[in-house]
Amino acid sequence: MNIHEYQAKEIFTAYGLPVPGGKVAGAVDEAVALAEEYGLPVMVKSQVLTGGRGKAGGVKFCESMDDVRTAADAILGMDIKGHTVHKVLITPAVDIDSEFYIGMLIDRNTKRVLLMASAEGGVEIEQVAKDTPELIFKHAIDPRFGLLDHEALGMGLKLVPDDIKKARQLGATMQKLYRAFVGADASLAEINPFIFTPTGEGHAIDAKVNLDDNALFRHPGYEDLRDLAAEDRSERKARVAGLSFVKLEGNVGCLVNGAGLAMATMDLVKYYGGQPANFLDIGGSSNPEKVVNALTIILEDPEVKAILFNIFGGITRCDDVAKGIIKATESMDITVPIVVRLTGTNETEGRALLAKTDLHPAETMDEAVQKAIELAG
Amino acid sequence: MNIHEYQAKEIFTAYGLPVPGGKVAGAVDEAVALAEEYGLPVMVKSQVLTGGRGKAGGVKFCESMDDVRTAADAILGMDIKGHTVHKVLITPAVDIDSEFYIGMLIDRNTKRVLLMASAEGGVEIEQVAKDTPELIFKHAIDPRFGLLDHEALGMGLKLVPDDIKKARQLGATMQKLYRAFVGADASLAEINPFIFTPTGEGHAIDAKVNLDDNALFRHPGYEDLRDLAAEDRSERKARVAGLSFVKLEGNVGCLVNGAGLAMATMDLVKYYGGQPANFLDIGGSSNPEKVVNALTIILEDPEVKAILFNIFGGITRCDDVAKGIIKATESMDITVPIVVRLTGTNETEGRALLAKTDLHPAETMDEAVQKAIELAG
Amino acid sequence: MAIFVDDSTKVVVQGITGRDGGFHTREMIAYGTDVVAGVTPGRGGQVFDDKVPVYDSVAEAVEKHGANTSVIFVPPFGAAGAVFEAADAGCKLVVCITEGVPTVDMVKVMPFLKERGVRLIGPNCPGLLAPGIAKLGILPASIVKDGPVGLVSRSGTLTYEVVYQLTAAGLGQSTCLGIGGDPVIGTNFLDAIEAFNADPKTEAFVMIGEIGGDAEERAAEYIKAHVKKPVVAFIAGQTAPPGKRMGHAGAIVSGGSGTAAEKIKALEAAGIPVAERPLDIVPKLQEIWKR
Amino acid sequence: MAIFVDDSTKVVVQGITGRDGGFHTREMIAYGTDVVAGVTPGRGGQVFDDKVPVYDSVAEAVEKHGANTSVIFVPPFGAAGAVFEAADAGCKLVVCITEGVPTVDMVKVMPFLKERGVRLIGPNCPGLLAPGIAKLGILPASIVKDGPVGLVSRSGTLTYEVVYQLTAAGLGQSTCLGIGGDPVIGTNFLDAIEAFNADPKTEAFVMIGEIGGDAEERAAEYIKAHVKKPVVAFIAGQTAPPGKRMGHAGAIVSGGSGTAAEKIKALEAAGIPVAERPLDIVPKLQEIWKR
Repeated sequence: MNIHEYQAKEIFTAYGLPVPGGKVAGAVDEAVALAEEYGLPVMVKSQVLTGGRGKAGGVKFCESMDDVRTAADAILGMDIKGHTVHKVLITPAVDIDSEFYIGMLIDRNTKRVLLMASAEGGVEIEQVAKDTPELIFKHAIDPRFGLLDHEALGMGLKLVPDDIKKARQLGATMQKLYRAFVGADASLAEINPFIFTPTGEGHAIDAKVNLDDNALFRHPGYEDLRDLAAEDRSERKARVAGLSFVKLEGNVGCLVNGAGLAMATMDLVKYYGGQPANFLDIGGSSNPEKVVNALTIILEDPEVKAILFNIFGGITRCDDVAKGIIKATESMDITVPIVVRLTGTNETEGRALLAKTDLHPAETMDEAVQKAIELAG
Repeated sequence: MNIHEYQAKEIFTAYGLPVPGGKVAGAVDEAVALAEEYGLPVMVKSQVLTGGRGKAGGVKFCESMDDVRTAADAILGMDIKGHTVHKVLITPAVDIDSEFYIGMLIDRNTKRVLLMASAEGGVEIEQVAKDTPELIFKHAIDPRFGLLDHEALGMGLKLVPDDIKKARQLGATMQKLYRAFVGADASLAEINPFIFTPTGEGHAIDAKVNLDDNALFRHPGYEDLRDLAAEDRSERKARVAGLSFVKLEGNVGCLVNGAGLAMATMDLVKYYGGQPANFLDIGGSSNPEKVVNALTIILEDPEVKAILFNIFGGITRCDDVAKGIIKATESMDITVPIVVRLTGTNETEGRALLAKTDLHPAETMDEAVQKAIELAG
Repeated sequence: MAIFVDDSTKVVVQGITGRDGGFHTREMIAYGTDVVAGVTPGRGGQVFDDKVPVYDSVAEAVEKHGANTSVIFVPPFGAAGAVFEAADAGCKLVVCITEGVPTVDMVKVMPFLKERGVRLIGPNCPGLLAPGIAKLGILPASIVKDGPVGLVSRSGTLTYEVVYQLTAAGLGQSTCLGIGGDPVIGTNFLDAIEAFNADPKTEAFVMIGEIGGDAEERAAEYIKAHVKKPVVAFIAGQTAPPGKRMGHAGAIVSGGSGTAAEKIKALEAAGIPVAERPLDIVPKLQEIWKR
Repeated sequence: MAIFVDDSTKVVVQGITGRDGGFHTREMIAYGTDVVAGVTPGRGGQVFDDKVPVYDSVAEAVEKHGANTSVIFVPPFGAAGAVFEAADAGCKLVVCITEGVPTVDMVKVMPFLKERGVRLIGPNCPGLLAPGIAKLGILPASIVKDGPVGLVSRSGTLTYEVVYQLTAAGLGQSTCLGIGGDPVIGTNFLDAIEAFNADPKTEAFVMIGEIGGDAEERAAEYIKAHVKKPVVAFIAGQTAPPGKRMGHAGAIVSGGSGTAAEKIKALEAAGIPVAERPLDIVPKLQEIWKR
């Protein structure tokens, strides 16, 4: 789950990271009131779940209340890479002497949290990684001991070799960020930039946190952080129903059990010249209700002209899937053709159940995909 | 540092341990008001830094407000093993179905935090340890991984083999207690008893926590937990001055550098028929001010008839010690005789400085001790 | 022969009394897997299906029945704890089927396993099926056939699809292994490929990757340097949009890396044929194998 | 020969630019100890006393000068971190002089040391002095003399007292070791006694214990079972009241255990003479040694 900058900063604050004050506003007057509360100058920052806000004009430095009003008015409602800005963060502007990048993510290879830090702060770190990878320092944190003092300080000294005070501040920030990462079950946490003012104060100016969806169950409060307005309506419905769903642009609705098979099915639709309307994994469980929910969500898309079930039964049993499909089709008024391919555990029982219906059966994946594309027209 | 039950419970509450409500009262009316707040029945519990409160009549179960008044009146001001009761804890009484002991301490041999648990709760655990050690289960916690779920649950199942729900509650309590232990830098943390009500609710009914003095620097708030009224006046002065000091009953005041040598000096005073007035380690530093403070504290005791310096210089240099002694004796009106024995780093310089004064020099520890006893009379 | 299991494999099932745990325990036993015990805390003393004794802890199952392998079907919040328990009790192979385990939990468990020399498969995986030896997990037994082809995959059902086609083509399997779709998993492509390369029964193998991470690229390098046996690969997710998690927690193109195109390029650069469709895997393998 | 050190010992001093660190570094060098570098973060590039290069990290000292031993003089809040750093950099012997280190910090550091095969002495200890070889810590060099007697002690200055008397009696020392007065320490009596027992130079040894814990009792058992060399013990704190911390964090009689009386009883039961006064140690040793 991606969260907004201001939400990430709330988490950072709870873990003692030095975040300048700030509050969000949904309207221009609110923004001005906040600016008056903090005193000028302030930053007006769009809160959208995408990068590149600055380039898009979504971040403004304001020296007067008129500036704030103009900026808030311009930014609220702005579209940034398909995301509409509903909120702006008003935060006191600070003088910047130097900028750093501090980030952490889950590293698949070391199987640890990887700390990355660079004195090239305030710019796109992906670009730094491509152009000058030697300017990014990395350290995989041993979960048994955490980020040790000498490791953190050593990293700080790589960023500011001649300033022990700043190196200590940077190191302490990394240690707090690690505690925040683990404590919040993040999958990514970035401060970009971490800055020093001319008087040597450190501030986390920008914050980015992605939360591990698998760990949300132990952070019940985080559910409130989800920006429902930024989420696709059908994706939200699928999530609530416990389905893995991604909306695409095609006309062949896909219901597949298993993420890998679902991706392969999409790829195959494309291979045969069709366009998949979605990714949908009905998961390892075989609850017929899930199938009903899945069908409902897919059929809400008026572009969908045919539906393709591709089920290979392992933990999901084909008879349960068949029951779900039958229950769904009986209870719904479905006008698009449905192609069903069932193989695996209890496939005989499953096919026997389907035989009595007017669904289009298919033996293989390729046959099913071709038939669905054909029926979608 | 030892803290009171109600303070230990505040720490426990912060770590999510199930502690029944409760507040302390310093006067009878306050106690009654609290009992009215909680509703009857309540427990009235003396808050003193010693064990055996129950046996001494310092813990009362009260079913009426008259009971509360009588109990608070009797307990406030009571002397329990030399400790005067200044406060009582008023806490709702709960029905007890079963009692358990859960405790943790630093184990010197495994160099880990040792979890100890027993179904023999509510009694003195030292007695259980002596009589039926097989009824205490132990587990040394690996600091790298903490108290793992299966370890905690396994311990819970040893206490209640046939009740998985209670075993889970006990296990979760142990995990929280471990987090509290490490988080608060405890040297001992006990819940005795942890009880279940007839309806299966678990409560930490009594709490004992000793804090690691060495770690107080990182818990500035804990300094407020210190019960100054329960501390000996001169011991408090010594602590504030950064000296390790323990008041004893004799007449030979001892100033020694190093805890082992200080103990050996006390033992030697006793060996030669004298009585040491105190244990005092002036520590590894050689700040002359410390010597002044040490002398001031010792001379406040009217029993002290002679003073014995026993200094073997390693990290503490004898010349610094000599300067401190001279500075102290010059600035103070000292009427008791002072025996000084200096050996070790810079001993020549130290002795040279002392030679010009009217202090009683001694070459060896035994000579110094015998001379001090003789001068004390 | 097979990888990771042999005739001495004795299984304890953690979560045996749950719906999925029970169902698949029956399937494992039906296949001939030596399931010696089950574990569900609080159910110790029961007997599953009048056959398998249930205990409160893995330690008891190890002590009383010599279990050396655990298959885990417990809910996500308890899954990492179950892995810790199995490893602590002395199991040397742990297969965690559970989907939805918090990643930080797996990060914590990894050094514990390493210290004890324990191999973990998964989590969020279908497990392993070694035809004629053992079935550890949920791979459907009906589709496998004993033979010389190894198969390793990040997917579940896509694995079955490929096994099905191998079997249909008369190509039996030495071991079918699903390593799981999460970012942090116990056994990865490299481990599996090393094992297949060393396994005398395995004459050729198939690797099924997907978007996210660079495990396929690393495997490609290893294969180029060390493997002489024929290998065919398939990568799922060519049409996946960037930044979206495609079901599996690990299947995501982030910051422009982990795309199917990159992986296919790396595999082909290492001389490994990459099938365009699942259907092409078997013919490609037959083509380069030329046996 | 000596225990724990030899001619290859190359020392880095952590906290070399502090008051105590600087003072004792000079003393160590004056004794002939091979101090190759110092560490104070932020002071990298300086040269201590125009002799010893100072670095920001132990890793640099190890890399550039082959330091294999660290002596730590940093304040309590940084002491455990300094031990982690020294061990991580590859030092195999770490002597932590610092007093007042939080116990939980030492609990955390212990497995890190064990994994890396690092010996820690201390914290809260005077360190080690091996006459003619090296001085690691704050034991005053003026009082030692090369010879055959080993000495191990939980105390600081009480150790000097005994060394002083040994030297005065003409009994030189193989190694004088202060293991420290904290509850959790790296090297304990057992480790030291095992080493003295194995050290060919050490012909007899002295053990100086104090109240708190049961390390002396455990040592007594070990000596009874394994040690043929003459041993004399002394226990400080016979007059210490229960429940009071006597300076050292570990010197406390708690719950009625850890008393001097118990320790003396256990030592005597193991056949080890216990001196009544520090003054009696040397005569007792001479008596049983009968050389």
